[in-house]
Amino acid sequence: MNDRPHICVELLSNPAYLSGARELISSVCKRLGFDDLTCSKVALAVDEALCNVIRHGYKYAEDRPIWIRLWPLFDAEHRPDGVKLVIEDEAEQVDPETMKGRDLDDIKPGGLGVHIIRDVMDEVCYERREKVGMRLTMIKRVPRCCTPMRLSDRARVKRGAGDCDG
Amino acid sequence: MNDRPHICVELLSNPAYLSGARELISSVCKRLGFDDLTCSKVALAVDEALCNVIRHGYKYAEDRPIWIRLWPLFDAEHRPDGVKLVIEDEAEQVDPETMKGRDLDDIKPGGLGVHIIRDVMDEVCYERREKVGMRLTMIKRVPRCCTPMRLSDRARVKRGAGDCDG
Amino acid sequence: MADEVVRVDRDGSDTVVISPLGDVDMSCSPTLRTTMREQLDARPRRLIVNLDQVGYMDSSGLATLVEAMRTAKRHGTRVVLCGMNEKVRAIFEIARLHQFFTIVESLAEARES
Amino acid sequence: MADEVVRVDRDGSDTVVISPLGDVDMSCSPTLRTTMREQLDARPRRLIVNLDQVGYMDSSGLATLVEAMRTAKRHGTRVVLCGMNEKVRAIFEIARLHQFFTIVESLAEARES
Ligand SMILES: Nc1ncnc2c1ncn2[C@@H]1O[C@H](COP(=O)(O)OP(=O)(O)O)[C@@H](O)[C@H]1O
Ligand SMILES: Nc1ncnc2c1ncn2[C@@H]1O[C@H](COP(=O)(O)OP(=O)(O)O)[C@@H](O)[C@H]1O
Repeated sequence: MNDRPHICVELLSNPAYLSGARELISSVCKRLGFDDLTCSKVALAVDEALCNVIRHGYKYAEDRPIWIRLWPLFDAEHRPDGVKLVIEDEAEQVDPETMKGRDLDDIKPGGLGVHIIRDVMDEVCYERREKVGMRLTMIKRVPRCCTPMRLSDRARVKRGAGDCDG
Repeated sequence: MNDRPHICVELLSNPAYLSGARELISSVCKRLGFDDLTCSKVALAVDEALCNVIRHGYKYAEDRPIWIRLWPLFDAEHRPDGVKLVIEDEAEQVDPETMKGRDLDDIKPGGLGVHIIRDVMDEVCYERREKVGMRLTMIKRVPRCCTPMRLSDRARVKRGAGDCDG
Repeated sequence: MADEVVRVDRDGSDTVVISPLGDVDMSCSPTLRTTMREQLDARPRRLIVNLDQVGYMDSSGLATLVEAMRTAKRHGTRVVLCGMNEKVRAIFEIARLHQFFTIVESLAEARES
Repeated sequence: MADEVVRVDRDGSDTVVISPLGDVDMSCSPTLRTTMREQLDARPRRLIVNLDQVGYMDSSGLATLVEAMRTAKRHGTRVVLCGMNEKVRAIFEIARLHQFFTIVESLAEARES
């Protein structure tokens, strides 16, 4: 049921396309019913992951492929309550154990990307792909009160203030 | 040189994902240096094309694939001066001649999508794909003064007001 | 809050103000359509469609407004659109519908119209 | 206009205000970095980074600010950040950098600081 991704993107490793990826992810999360701050945090995690692929994986080459796949997650009543994202590259493989992020007490530029990803998302898993490149799987679960049913319910009107259980 | 798309998206034919597609396209156009109104018009053309695939191609089925590919176009000095977009589906094939859009003097709901696409874009071509489905190819060229070099030039600062030839 | 798509306000006894809250595209225009129909059924003297929260509208939104406009004409309801941003206005112009509707700048103007 | 990414204003003889105009991500932070370096080279008494046009910042933007902060300390320049929106503030907090910087609400406050 969560097998087929709802959205797949293949983009070139050019920093010019980061904003497009962020806007896509954040709009989709918004339409799934997540609050604004959650949407922008998920977009931030994706942005950081793409930056790391461009920087560490492809050493700033701007013409290599990056893949993003997105699955909405649903609760028992088929209401969206989260999102799963997978980001893949075909760069050289590294030990997933090295994707740790640095100790935050040591303030210096850099070393923040992985920390941000782990902080923002609920589940984060780096692994080697079958042949070449790395795969990052991230899951964000969103509390019920922030996730009105937006994906399939297309004809609802409310008057006055909305509330959590609407 | 314009062979490989810079961005490919495969999304399900669910209207919930239209806003994500629009935001992606419009952000990319903005980063290519196009003015805000051009960006939103190109996003509008993509939105209308996707709506038509969902409505006429897939008869509102929400789980069928739609593909969007994007190529930036460049002038002789390798400055972005346009964008090419291809939208494909695997719905039943129709005669490309029927994609005409209605006469605007007859005001009624519907019949506007194709008209908007043709109005907004500079080149529009509908064709049958090799085996199944339709392909829509659209090109928008953007006047030089609206297209500062944004894709590759990553370290430029300006002070005071910008101008067309900057 | 996040799931409120269209707001309806009553302005005195004879005016209804309908305000779509966000983009009006194929995924939201069915809601707008239902709301407009319900409100028109009560045959108000005037229906104001306030678009100042609408950043984007596609042809499904236009179609919904055109349909409401026809119903309104039959019912003797006056329809006024207001609060359009530049992008929304552009699509009315592309569709050459800007002359078909009564369009004013602000909600205040719409109320005085 | 569309290609202006960072604006620099001089505020009296001893204050420089740097205002990134738009998202500060990996594609724009090199420009911000160059600008900050140039301005810090002139050793102003105070450098204000006005973020009120910044809708989004990622870790490359943070890194740029951290680097500038270190240079500023060596030069005896005071750095003040202002105009952060909720989302930008969130990333400072995620990175636990909100206490490392002097952050005030508005440009007016930054000028008085
Ligand atoms: N996509 C990736 N491919 C290869 N190595 C990576 C990738 N992402 C992260 N890393 C490794 O993890 C380390 C920590 O990354 P990060 O927290 O983003 O800090 P920084 O990028 O500033 O070094 C990097 O220095 C790098 O060695
Ligand atoms: N993707 C498509 N697949 C099949 N037929 C299409 C497609 N797009 C447009 N058409 C045809 O072109 C006609 C005009 O489309 P359009 O201008 O969008 O108006 P409307 O969708 O309101 O009918 C449609 O009625 C349909 O017959």
